[in-house]
Amino acid sequence: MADELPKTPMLDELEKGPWPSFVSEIKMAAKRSPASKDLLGILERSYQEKIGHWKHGGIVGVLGYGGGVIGRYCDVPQDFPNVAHFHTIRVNQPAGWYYKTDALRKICDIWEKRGSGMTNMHGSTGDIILLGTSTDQLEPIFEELTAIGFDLGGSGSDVRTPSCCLGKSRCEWACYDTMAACHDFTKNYQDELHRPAFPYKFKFKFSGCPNDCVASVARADMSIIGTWRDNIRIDQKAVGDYASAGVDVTKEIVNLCPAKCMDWDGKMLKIDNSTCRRCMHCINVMPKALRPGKDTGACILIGSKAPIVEGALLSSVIVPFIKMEPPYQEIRDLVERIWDLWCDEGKNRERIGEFIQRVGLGNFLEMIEVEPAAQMVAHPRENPYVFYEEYFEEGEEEAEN
Amino acid sequence: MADELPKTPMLDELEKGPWPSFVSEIKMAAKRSPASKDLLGILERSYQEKIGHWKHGGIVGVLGYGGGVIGRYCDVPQDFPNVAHFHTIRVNQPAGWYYKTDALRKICDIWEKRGSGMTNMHGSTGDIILLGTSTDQLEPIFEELTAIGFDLGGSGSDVRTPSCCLGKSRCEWACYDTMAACHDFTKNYQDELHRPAFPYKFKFKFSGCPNDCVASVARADMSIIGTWRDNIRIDQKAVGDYASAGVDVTKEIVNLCPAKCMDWDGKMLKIDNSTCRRCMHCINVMPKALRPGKDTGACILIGSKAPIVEGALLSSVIVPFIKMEPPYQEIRDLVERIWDLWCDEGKNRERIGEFIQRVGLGNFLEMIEVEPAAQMVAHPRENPYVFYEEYFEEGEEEAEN
Amino acid sequence: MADAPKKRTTDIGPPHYEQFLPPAIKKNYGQWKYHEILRAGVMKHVAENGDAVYTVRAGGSRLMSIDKIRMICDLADKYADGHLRFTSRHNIEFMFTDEKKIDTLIADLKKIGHPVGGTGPSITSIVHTQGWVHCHSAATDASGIVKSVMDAVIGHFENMDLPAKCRIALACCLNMCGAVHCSDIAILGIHRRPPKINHDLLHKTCEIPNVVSACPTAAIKPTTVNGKPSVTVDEERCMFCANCYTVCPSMTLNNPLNDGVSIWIGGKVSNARHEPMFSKLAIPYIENNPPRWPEVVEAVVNIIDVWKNNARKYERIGEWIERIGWPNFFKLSGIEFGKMHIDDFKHAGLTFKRSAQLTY
Amino acid sequence: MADAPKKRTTDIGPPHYEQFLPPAIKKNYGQWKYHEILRAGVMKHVAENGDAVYTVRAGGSRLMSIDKIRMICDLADKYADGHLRFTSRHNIEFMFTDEKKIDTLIADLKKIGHPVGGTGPSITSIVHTQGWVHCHSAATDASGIVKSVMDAVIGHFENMDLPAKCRIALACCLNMCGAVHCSDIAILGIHRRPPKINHDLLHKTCEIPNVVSACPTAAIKPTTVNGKPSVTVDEERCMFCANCYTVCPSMTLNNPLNDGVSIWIGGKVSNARHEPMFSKLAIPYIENNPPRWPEVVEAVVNIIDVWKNNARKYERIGEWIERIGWPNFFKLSGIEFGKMHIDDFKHAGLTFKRSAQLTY
Ligand code: SRM
Ligand code: SRM
Ligand code: SRM
Ligand code: SRM
Ligand code: SF4
Ligand code: SF4
Ligand code: SF4
Ligand code: SF4
Ligand code: SF4
Ligand code: SF4
Ligand code: SF4
Ligand code: SF4
Repeated sequence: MADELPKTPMLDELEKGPWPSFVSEIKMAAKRSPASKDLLGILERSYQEKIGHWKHGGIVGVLGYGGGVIGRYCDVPQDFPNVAHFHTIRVNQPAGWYYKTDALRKICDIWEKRGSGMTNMHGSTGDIILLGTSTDQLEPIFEELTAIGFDLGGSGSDVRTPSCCLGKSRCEWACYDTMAACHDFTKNYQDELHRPAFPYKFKFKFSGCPNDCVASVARADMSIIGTWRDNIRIDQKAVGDYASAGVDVTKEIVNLCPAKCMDWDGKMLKIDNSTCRRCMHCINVMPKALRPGKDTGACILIGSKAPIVEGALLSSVIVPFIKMEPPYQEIRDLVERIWDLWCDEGKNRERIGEFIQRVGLGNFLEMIEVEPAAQMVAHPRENPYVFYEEYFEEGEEEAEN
Repeated sequence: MADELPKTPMLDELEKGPWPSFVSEIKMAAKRSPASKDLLGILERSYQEKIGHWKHGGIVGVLGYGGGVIGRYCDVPQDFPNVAHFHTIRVNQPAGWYYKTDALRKICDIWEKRGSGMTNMHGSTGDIILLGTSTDQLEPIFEELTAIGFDLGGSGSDVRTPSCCLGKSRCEWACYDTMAACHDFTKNYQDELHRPAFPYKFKFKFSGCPNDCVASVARADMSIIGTWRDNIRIDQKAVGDYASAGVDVTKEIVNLCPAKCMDWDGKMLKIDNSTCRRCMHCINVMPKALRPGKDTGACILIGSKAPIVEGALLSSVIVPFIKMEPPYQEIRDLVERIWDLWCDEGKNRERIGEFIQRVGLGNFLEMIEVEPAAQMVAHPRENPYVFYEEYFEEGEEEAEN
Repeated sequence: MADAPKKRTTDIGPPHYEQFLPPAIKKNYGQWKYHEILRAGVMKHVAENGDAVYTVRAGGSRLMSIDKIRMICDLADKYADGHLRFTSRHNIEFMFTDEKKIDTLIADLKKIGHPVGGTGPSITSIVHTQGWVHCHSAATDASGIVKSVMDAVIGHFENMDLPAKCRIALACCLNMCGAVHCSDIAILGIHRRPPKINHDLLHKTCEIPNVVSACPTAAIKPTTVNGKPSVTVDEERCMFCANCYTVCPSMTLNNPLNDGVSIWIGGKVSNARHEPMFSKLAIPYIENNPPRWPEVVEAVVNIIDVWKNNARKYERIGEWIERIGWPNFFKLSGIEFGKMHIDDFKHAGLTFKRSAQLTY
Repeated sequence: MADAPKKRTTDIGPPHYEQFLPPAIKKNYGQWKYHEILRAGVMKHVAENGDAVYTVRAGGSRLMSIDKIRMICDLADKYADGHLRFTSRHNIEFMFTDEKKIDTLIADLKKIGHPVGGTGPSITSIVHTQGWVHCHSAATDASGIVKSVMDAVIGHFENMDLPAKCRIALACCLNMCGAVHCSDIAILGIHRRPPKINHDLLHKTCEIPNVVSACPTAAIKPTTVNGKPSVTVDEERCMFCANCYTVCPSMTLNNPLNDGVSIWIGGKVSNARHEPMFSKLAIPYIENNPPRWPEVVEAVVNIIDVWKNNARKYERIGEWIERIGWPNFFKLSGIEFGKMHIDDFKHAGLTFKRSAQLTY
């Protein structure tokens, strides 16, 4: 195979220092893979010239699927023929990113044979990313992946691979089973995931509590965040233990509570749960003393995304509270009403968040048959430009629509 | 004169109850004035029919002035001939709304002779409002008003009568002399006040401290609000007196400080003045113990207005701090640069605040030659859509504009 | 306008304020040290040199006859050497140095129907506008509602029994002549039907391009009716702001069957504690019910009661609701939340709840 | 795409997670009671029944060779019965019940170059994107900057010595593949020149209406060049977002002379204390300076130091600056404030300072 590595004086600088070096990784792979060897070379050239050497897109894929492969070609194939093609394969990760080594090793074996040997564990959306192969390898890779129980992820205008925090598997705060839900949704929407038919991409992310350890509020078209409706559980003795151990309950907890709903007199911690915002701070600081309530479930938010085109969005509340029990029928129904509407009325490359910005939240709720709730707004409108839909007709006494 | 008052069964209901009754006021005036008698009648009709009976506008005024009179005609002159004309006259109030009774009585005498005898003390902008007269009375009224030392206010697309809080005349917190500044600006801009030549109205309001007792931040194109740059003056003994007298310094002051910059250990009140926001709260609660600093002046904000057309605006910072000393030359220069720009580039009926929204604050600052300061924004931009104006040209090493 | 004739006096501006200052005010101008509120409507300001000035604040009616002004002048002559002032919220203040005058002045004010109060954590006069008394644009009357509300809440004017100041304002149309958009409680006159267009007159009275550009939602398009240039309004887009009417008399919005008021809450102006805030929609529509608008009065009283009973000291309405959250406000007040509360204008997206910080 | 042949296996989705759970995790699934952080990168989770599981978190390199994955599998086999997981920020976690394995595992990880840390009030791995390694759109490299910054701040990865968590992210262009827009510190690749248009190719490679509508500032207009349909860009309106390039390969933005990075700070995602916030512009432009981008590293280190030295416990960067005010941040950090910091996009007006609450 590739015996001698190219000279990479600039990249070599990035093998120094304590943090794991991606350059060393590519060099390891390059020992075996001509593609990774050329990747080293072309990257060194980018570092010299301060510009990337990858051409724009190109549609490649596996039979019957529309997503899952990102086509990539370099713009200097004469110099780096082994990365003339350098496609990426996205693979659905198991919920929570748990693995047994045998499964991982099987993936490595496929990738040793049919790709560059370079991966991302994982991509930003959450997929296993197999980085760099050529068009002729796609079908064989797909066949071998499915044979070991893995399938492709999304790309293009489809459902993207859902992801979740580790939830109930290891976290005491999980208000619902994020891994179960994530797996269920991923399986249930395989068709929508593999065959792009939407105006644009659609991402689900599942976090077990408002700490939101998968950043769902910032980067999911639907963010499903665990929470509770009843009271925070308090172990007063354990609060006292924290205090004795040096936690300044007033300064570090009471004064930082955004709802200003706590009181600590040195003996008793009181929480006004009617105004508690379920922010998690007090629980985070004293995990042995405080726990979320028992009437748990999730709130659902919709529409976050990166800035392109109309500016970045955070997800906003669409279902203030819902119990999370399989088969999640109520959520599936909601999702399908939303997709139907969006497919009918959404513009090309208009994410659901932008669609709602365009048609208005009030109208959107009407179209998807959801009742408005005060939890859906930070505050009611400030401008007086109200579209009154009810009024009296001459001679009438009752308001009509 | 008008002997018998019209029957006003609905309005009579508004003579009941403890709050001063405007109906009783109109009735008093109606004893002498036919216009006020018809005002009673037409108002009763409005109450019956739930609709006003005034026609839209109509330009009337005094010679050489373009503002100061609001033309008003009723739409049922056949029934109420004495309010066929019912124009309003706006009169510049003295700064701080202080009067001696002889001056007020002289105004009353003019208005007894030449108007309805009804007034607003004062209008929302701050003028003395003389409510209801006919076109032929305008010139005589103007002549008699100027003879006793009063002049008309603004209306239409001009400077409106400036107003101010009572400031140093009675308030210990005034950080500059609001009444002096208000009087100075009113006198200095008489021409702009009386002869509309702007794209739209322009209002000045002067408040002596951040309590903003003339609501300048909400309803002035230029809001001049007193503040200080140095440290809050603390009389520790007086703080202790408040505490002994029952003020819970921690709960009522320290915990409500928006900057979280105070500390009270039961003996000593500490303030981190570098992060204090000069909100006034602590000073408001303990006026004997705390006072604004000594390096006083004002911050200048620009652009507030009511919602029509593009939505309401609050004024925003354009000069973080300035010393307020007559003849306020720096501010005058700034104002004139702003007016020049706005007259050249502003659209019809575009307030200065809307103009800034349209051209962008950064560009506006450039056009009026003011350096950007971090105090002018709540926070830096969140979106990455930056108009980079500097870049390297091929072959260059230095950035150019 | 033609030039003024030479000898007319013009552009003299207002009289200089100094001549109107009470002597003790003039003497201690800029020398004040601190103040105390002795009771509702009565303040004592103390100067560095120890001088004290007492102020008595009486509720103003704003819409005042010259007869009343003269009575007030009589009181000023009797108690304050002929000096008086009006406040930025149209109340009347008398200042003097002799503490003993306070009670008799208050009694004399009562005789002419003017209560004393409005200082500190109380309700002060309602800032308001013209209404059916003078303006063509009014969707409701101003003075009538103000009188009815003040009659109902006068206890909070005469007593400082609230958590904080409560500033009420009324504007009779969306032009909002006043700081209605930044009030603790705002009462706002509203229309609910699109303009009725007088196609025969429009081309004579209005400049069509101005009319078209006046509409915030671009609902107005130029057209020709019966051979005359005019405009059409896309009724689906109209939200009844009446801005077209402001620039064009031939597009009336006033409609006795559908006009009424809306209630907005939680605004403020001062920088104390929380930065200035706009008021937010609480109640989208209440019918005009003259002469005393009982439903409006009841709504305002309810909001004040709920606030008073639940807020902490120094919390203005907007600060209180920001702490407890709007869902709790709607629950506690019994006001129903609906589609109209959800913003749909320019910056609507920023008012959506973009977090999981929720109350139930 | 054509239909898949019948016998191919499709749409099976990912393997079920349950088969991958470590035994102690599976047993106590949903039964966790509390946790403790024993030291940076080492946690103990305790179940209701008293069972304890230890987690060791190693910094991931994300861009990993299969060789490294195999080494890590070896460690998982040795210490954790062949189980491991990756975190939502690409770190690697090993879980087991025997506390004594902790130290040797950490030593073994060090041997293959992976430090342990990233828990609690620390810096954890930088979330990042492809950069020059794989993406056509990149205005900078991703992995090179990330490596250089992590080398400089590794002390804060291996020690929990910060006021709160500090989440750093990097995206190599405005598409922002990651939560860059909500990070404590975001490093963002940017262009500074308008697209270069290949008029010969454009009509073949791009759908002109799509291109026109892709531009956030409406800078693109259809036109004809040399008889071929193409587009023009109004350079005054272009702010270099590259969205046109995303939909049209014939409009390249990449420009070695002018590309570089900007630094954004103060965003967050969790609901703890403060609601989620977007990051805000701190430094508008730093030149690309490979291989180690020293100016970027210095800028990031400076921000962290200033924050560390001035913030209170539990204050993330955005919360700290919100308390002290942005003028103080600029003063303390020595970063210059200028026109580019002032928003001029859709909701710009709401970012102006609309109060007199000021610091100097
Ligand atoms: C591989 C990945 C980055 C990485 O290094 O991890 C990636 C890579 C690309 N993203 Fe992304 N995005 C990736 C996660 C994201 C995320 C994060 C997330 O999903 O949590 C976002 C922000 C959240 C969001 O969806 O808004 C993201 C927002 C974008 C956007 C902007 C979308 C928008 O509506 O604003 C684009 C542009 C587009 O779609 O046209 C984009 C486009 C792209 C393209 C396809 C480039 C393009 O212009 O067509 C990139 C291909 C790079 C390559 O050569 O492989 N990528 N992209 C991530 C997917 C890996 C995975 O499947 O696990
Ligand atoms: C008399 C007064 C109300 C009152 O009862 O006190 C008033 C009355 C009118 N205002 Fe006003 N405005 C009055 C203070 C205000 C204020 C408050 C202020 O100045 O502090 C505002 C809000 C602040 C602002 O300027 O934005 C105000 C915002 C408006 C607007 C909306 C302007 C905007 O840009 O949004 C209009 C509509 C217009 O200008 O076309 C308007 C228009 C009007 C007109 C001229 C009606 C019209 O559509 O042309 C009203 C004449 C009523 C009449 O019959 O006399 N008035 N107007 C106030 C002036 C008295 C005085 O001079 O002291
Ligand atoms: C007389 C007057 C100024 C004038 O030139 O006319 C005035 C006078 C004083 N104000 Fe004011 N304010 C006056 C209108 C205002 C306004 C404007 C308005 O309401 O339209 C505001 C802004 C209101 C808002 O935020 O919406 C205002 C916000 C304040 C505040 C801040 C209160 C807060 O907590 O938000 C203080 C401080 C305090 O009361 O502790 C204050 C304090 C004061 C003090 C104590 C100042 C002093 O040391 O003398 C004066 C007596 C207060 C009192 O009445 O309790 N004044 N004050 C105005 C009386 C109006 C009235 O008749 O009721
Ligand atoms: C393992 C992981 C979830 C996963 O499924 O992979 C995880 C796990 C835990 N998170 Fe997290 N968080 C993880 C990503 C996140 C993210 C997402 C991100 O950074 O992209 C966030 C949102 C960050 C943000 O706000 O920008 C996140 C915000 C939190 C918070 C809130 C912190 C705050 O004060 O804002 C807590 C509470 C705490 O640490 O006190 C928390 C707490 C925890 C706890 C203590 C939960 C528990 O009881 O076990 C876990 C260990 C925390 C630690 O590392 O100190 N986790 N956590 C993720 C580890 C990432 C990593 O490798 O470093
Ligand atoms: S989001 Fe909540 S439940 Fe999920 S891992 Fe983080 S802290 Fe635990
Ligand atoms: S969860 Fe947050 S809002 Fe609720 S009591 Fe705890 S700190 Fe306060
Ligand atoms: S604004 Fe300040 S200085 Fe002016 S009266 Fe009010 S409290 Fe006094
Ligand atoms: S003025 Fe306001 S910000 Fe400053 S110390 Fe007092 S309460 Fe705090
Ligand atoms: S608020 Fe409207 S109706 Fe009332 S006075 Fe002002 S312009 Fe006239
Ligand atoms: S009322 Fe307002 S929204 Fe309706 S047509 Fe007139 S200007 Fe447009
Ligand atoms: S951020 Fe931009 S350059 Fe980087 S991977 Fe995503 S699309 Fe490509
Ligand atoms: S780079 Fe962005 S702003 Fe410039 S032309 Fe392309 S899409 Fe428009």
